Amino acid sequence: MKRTIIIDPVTRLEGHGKIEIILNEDGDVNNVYLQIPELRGFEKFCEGRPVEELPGIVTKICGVCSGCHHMASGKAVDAVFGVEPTPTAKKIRELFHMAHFVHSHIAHFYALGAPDFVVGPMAPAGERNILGVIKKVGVEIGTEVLKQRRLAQEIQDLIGGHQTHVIMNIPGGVRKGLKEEERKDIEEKAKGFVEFARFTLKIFEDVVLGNKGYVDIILNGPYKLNLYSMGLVDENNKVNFYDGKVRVVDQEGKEHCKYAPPDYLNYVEERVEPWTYLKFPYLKKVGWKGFVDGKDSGVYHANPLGRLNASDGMATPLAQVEYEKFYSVLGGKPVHHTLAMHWARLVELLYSAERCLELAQDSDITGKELRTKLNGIVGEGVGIVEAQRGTLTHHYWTDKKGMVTRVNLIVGTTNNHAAIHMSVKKAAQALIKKGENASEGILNMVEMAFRAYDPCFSCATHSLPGHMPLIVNFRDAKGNLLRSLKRDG
Amino acid sequence: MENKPKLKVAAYWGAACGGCSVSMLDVHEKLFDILALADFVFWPIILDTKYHDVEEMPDEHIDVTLFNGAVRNSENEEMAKLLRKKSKILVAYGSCAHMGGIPGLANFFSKEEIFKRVYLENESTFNPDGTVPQPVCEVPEGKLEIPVFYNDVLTLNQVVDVDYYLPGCPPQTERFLEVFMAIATGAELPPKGSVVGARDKSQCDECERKRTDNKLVKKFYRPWEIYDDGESCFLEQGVICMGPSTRSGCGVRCIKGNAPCRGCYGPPPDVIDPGAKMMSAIATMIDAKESDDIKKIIEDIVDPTGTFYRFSLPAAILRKKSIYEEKY
Amino acid sequence: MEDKRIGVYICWCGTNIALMVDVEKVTREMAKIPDVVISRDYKYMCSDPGQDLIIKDIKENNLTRIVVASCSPRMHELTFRKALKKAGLNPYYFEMANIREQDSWVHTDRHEATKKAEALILAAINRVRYHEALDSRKVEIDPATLIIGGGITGITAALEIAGSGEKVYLIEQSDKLGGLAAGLDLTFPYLYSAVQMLRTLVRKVNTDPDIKIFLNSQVEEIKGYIGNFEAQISSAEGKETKLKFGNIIVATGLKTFDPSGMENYGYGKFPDVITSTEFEKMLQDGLIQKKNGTEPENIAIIHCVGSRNKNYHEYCSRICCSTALKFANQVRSQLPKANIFELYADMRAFGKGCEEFYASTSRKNIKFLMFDQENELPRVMESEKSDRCDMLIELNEKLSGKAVLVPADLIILMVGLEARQDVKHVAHATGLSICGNQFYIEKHPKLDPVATTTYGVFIAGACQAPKDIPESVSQAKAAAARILSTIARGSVEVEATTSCVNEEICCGCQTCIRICPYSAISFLEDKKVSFVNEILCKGCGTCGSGCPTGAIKCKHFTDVQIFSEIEGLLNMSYSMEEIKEA
Amino acid sequence: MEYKPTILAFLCNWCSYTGADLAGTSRLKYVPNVRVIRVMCSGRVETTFVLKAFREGADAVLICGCHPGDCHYHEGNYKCLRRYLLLQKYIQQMGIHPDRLRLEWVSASEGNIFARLIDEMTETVAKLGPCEVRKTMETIM
Repeated sequence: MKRTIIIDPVTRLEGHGKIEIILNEDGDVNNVYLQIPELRGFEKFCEGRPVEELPGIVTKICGVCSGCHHMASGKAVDAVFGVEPTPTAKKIRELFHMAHFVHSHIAHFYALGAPDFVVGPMAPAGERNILGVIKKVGVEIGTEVLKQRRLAQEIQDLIGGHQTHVIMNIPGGVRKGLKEEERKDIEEKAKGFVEFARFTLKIFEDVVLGNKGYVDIILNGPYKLNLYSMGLVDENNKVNFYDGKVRVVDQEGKEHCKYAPPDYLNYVEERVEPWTYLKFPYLKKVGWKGFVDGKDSGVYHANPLGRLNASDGMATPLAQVEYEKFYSVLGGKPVHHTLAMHWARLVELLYSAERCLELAQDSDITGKELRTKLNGIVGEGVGIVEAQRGTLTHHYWTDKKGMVTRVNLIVGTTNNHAAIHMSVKKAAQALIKKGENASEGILNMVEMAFRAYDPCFSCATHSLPGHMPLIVNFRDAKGNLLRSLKRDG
Repeated sequence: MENKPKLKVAAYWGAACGGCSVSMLDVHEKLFDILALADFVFWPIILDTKYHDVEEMPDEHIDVTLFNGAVRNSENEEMAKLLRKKSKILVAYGSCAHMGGIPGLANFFSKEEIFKRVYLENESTFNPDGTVPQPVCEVPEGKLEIPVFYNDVLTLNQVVDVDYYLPGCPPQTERFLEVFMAIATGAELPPKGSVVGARDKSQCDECERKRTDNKLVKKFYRPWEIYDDGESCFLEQGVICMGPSTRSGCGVRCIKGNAPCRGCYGPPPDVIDPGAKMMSAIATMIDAKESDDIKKIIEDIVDPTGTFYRFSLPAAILRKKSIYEEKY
Repeated sequence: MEDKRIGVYICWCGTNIALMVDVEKVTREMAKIPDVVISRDYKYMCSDPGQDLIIKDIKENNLTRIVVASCSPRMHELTFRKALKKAGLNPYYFEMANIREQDSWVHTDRHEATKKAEALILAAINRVRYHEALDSRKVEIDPATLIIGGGITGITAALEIAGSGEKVYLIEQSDKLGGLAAGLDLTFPYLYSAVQMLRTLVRKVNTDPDIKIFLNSQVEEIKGYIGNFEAQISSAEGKETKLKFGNIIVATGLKTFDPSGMENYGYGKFPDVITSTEFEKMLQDGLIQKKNGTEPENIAIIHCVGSRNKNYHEYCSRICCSTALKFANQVRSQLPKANIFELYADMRAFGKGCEEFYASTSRKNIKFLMFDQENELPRVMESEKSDRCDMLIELNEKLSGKAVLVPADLIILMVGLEARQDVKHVAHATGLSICGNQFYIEKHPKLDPVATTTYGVFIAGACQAPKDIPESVSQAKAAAARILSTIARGSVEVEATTSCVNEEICCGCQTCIRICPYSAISFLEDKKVSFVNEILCKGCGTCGSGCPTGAIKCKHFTDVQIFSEIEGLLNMSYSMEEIKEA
Repeated sequence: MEYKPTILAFLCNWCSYTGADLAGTSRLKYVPNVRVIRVMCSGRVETTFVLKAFREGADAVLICGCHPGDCHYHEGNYKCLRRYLLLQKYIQQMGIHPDRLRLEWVSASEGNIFARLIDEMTETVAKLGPCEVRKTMETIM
């Protein structure tokens, strides 16, 4: 007698989606579909708007990383006007961006990632959440987590004018400067971040690296994909979140390409599947070979792990140390273990904190030159920044009055759509055997493959976050649905 | 209050960005106070509760559901209806649920136009067979389904009965806390259909910029066309600001950031269509008498709908562009 | 909301409405509308029995709202409001549907007209549901009166008011009183001496202690409202006086038309072509003669100069024909042998005694020649020696159809009347409106000719349209009477349909303040809200449309009232059924 | 049944409404397609009213006020003109044909002009066919 398993919703995802795992008659995984059931159509309805309004509109693509969209948009708009922001404006923007990373990475690790490790993948569902983590690590730490996240947001609020949907960017610069006392305040907070980032890495080492079982899962679990890695780098090929060129390295870590934002169309292409609203980007020069990894498949990933792989190191001292440790422990560059993402994210957390401090101590930051004078409208512009969940590309076209005629967006999680799809399939194939053992813990381990990406489908689908039914359907060879199984049923 | 049973709260999202959920999480340490008063019985972003658990709940089992996001597809609508059934109080949380919000700007275009742009005529998309997503799709392993994408964006109260509206994009966390505490501590609630977590008076009442009665405008400027002096009323500088027809409660956050208000907090009581009200007001400010001079000034209002209905198009009297558009 | 019990009354207006609108059917249909308790039709709703019908129903069926479908509200809205008041119902619980002027009289398809009537009445029913009780307000009256214009009209009004012991300020722009009449010799049709008439009047005015006269003076801005006006008077010597008063009579009169622009009459070119004004002067001096001091043998009087002609003024100047006849009489008595020609377009000798005057004049050997005023004006030209006259007038005589040449030694142009240059200034100062001919507009051309739409401001005499002396005088006395009655009452009621600000909503954006044409809106610094002075407010509603917060309410024209009206009008164009669901 | 457009007209009390009354007292004839709302001044005509009219199914909206300079309230008609011009831009952006919204000056003495205006506008709108706004707003998906 065959059974049907239904698991819903896959929670603790800042995104909206649905994964169908289809088993064959024997109950082994036949295929997996990651379906994104949402679309809002920003690419269309931004048309006809004055381009300077876009930074205020596209933040609404995603309330989780709206700051990144604001930055990418701000840069694209600058390009449309053919200007660079003033040095002060540029630094203020990056400072905001760093605070944004600090808050988001803290949130992901403790609220979304850590539960799997700190509480444990096999722990009862009711405890596998931030509250469970707090119970485990102690309320004072839990309070500290929330506090640090708050401080990071206060900085965003202070600079961005909003803690969520920022309004700071104006063509050629920013609307508001920083006062000395504000700078001091940020500096103090940034010092705290550095300490907290190191403390968090310590927890990771103790709880995760200190636990053979977990390390084994990371290294030998079914969480390995041989993909191209993408990330934004500075002139020294060091990781940079705000500015630089996009670099892609292959499975061996050799540079596949390195391009300036305006050239992205020569390197990235997207595929449409009829069963999901979200597109699948891939490397144009390699081409789409389906949902497979390896050198011949254009599938790449752009995320903390991808960024570390794509770079030659971190631009700040403490983070550089962690960067080196990361690769030595995980057996050299590049790393293809999906779950290593959590560690990579913490390395980035430390970098963001350090960079935040650097900028807060930069004398330019309180400068008075906030806006570059505009002269004329170029009519097209591309802006690229790193979002927490991947490389973020905004491309605008306007008429000569600066009214938007076309918009193209390739956002963080979209880059990883195919990769997530494959990771989940791989995990499912390895973990679900004969369908009989589809226990809650096992299925949570399937989700872990997914969760590692911190996928934000509100971005990816330019749509809402939402519940994520993970359906495990038993079908016969002809594909007729036999039965499904509820994880918690 | 100890002996009083804890409040059963649910939070859900329609077509939204997640910012509303973030605004709820932004209570930071106060999260503990909230959890002392309420059990979250459904909150996908945070908790491992299951969708079908909600279906199994008795009707009105949930005390309060905070629904954010607009209604963009069949799934949003179904969830809205389910949660309405299961909840005593349904709150439209945030601009999208309240007025359609930014996603509502899609009401300028038909489903076809949107698909065409995203999947068919897109610079980075290679789609020789013209594939577009299908609600039901045959794959070798069987049928796959995704929700039906509606032709227009709807507000929450256009699909279900709504008890309260908590405006903002996203709502200011303090306002959420105030409202939440009021409900949790059993305070007297305003009449059904009220806007909560916002004041009746408009932005200007809280705005610290210098204001006079000289609202005569000879030219409207786009924000980048002038250097905002940071001190005087945007309108008096000729920069369009939705402040006068937008409720206060956000702490004039955009204006404090030197950006004009775009109206996410929605209209004051009794104003049916904030965009129209503001257009009416803005037009009277135009300082010209001859048609041609007036037209010239109006030229600088480059995107009336996108400006005056930035957050409220689906709730407007003309809630979408005429699909039977007339050629002229 | 309190329960609405609506009474609907549909008027036949004899056959005026009933012929084109199926009144009975409409009455039946309206009875089906929710909240309509009574739906009746009646021959003449505005008649006393008609009004009594409403009053009776209100009392017996305690109706709370009334709709009357009949003529234009501009005709009878007040009549019916009064009826409601009589019945103890607030007069503003009333709405009128105009199914005569804007329906039965203008349409030819009975079915369509009936459908339209249904729509209009349904809109009125929808609207009246949302009507609110309004109280008309009382305003104290300052007994002093300002009269602008020291012509015969102004003087008469001044004497009338001062006669009952009330203060009058009489403002005259020129250096003497009397206006146009001062330039007249005799008056038609009885040939009294204008000069003597005026002399007596002026003496009275000058000696009346209650009349203060300002010569060579002008009114600058007038502030305030009925009962409480305040003005700045500035004299030619630059002397400034502040005055307070409760009412205003505008009696600025008209000026005569300047024919210099009309080359066909050769005014200014031929020394002996003169205007009627100049001729009056000549008569006053007692000697009819040419510039060269000799006696004219041929005298031509040309009518309608500057009047009744598209290129100048389309209107009739009203007094010229009779004046021309008066001239003929005076010339005949001074120069028995002279040839007198009256060149006219139409003879408009109307008014008491004037037609008889025309008849008697025509028996005095005066030649009447008719010309075509629209297409072919007479033309004055040089004469030849052989003609034995100084000038010739060429014209096509309309009655005989012959082209004739009229000999003339003296030509009198009967110049028409037209507005004075400062008409706009005065209009602005007093808040009056001006019609296309630049005459001041009265409140109602038939029912309220001396009042204006600005409370406390009256118009009298020629400034409203050309008038002869008796008409001007009677208007002067009418205006005076109106003012005396308000003074006697000590206070007046003013319209209640003003704007007001909801201080709970007003955010103090101050958009409204400059919108108001009457500076009725001010900003209360302490409360940080706008405030409408409802006495200054004239209820135009522009501030309501300009208010971005909805804080300003235009009483009796609120958003919801207009919305309900729109719904009523448009849903009708679907079907009665639809509405009943709605 | 052939299509009969409905025009909703806002007339100011002092000039245009009086003008329309004059058309009646002069027994001039015009088509029965207009539905009149009286306001004291064209300055009271708010954008919301016009949009509401379209929303409720008007095929066209006509606003009439006093000629420039003749406004009984000095300048109400200028304010109306400004709103009208902005509205025109807005309704066109929303896909409504510009000929469906008109502003005309009609004085108290221009009954004939009012009558002609209604005939002529009805004809124009009839050519455009029914206004689909109401239908659009009522259809979902």
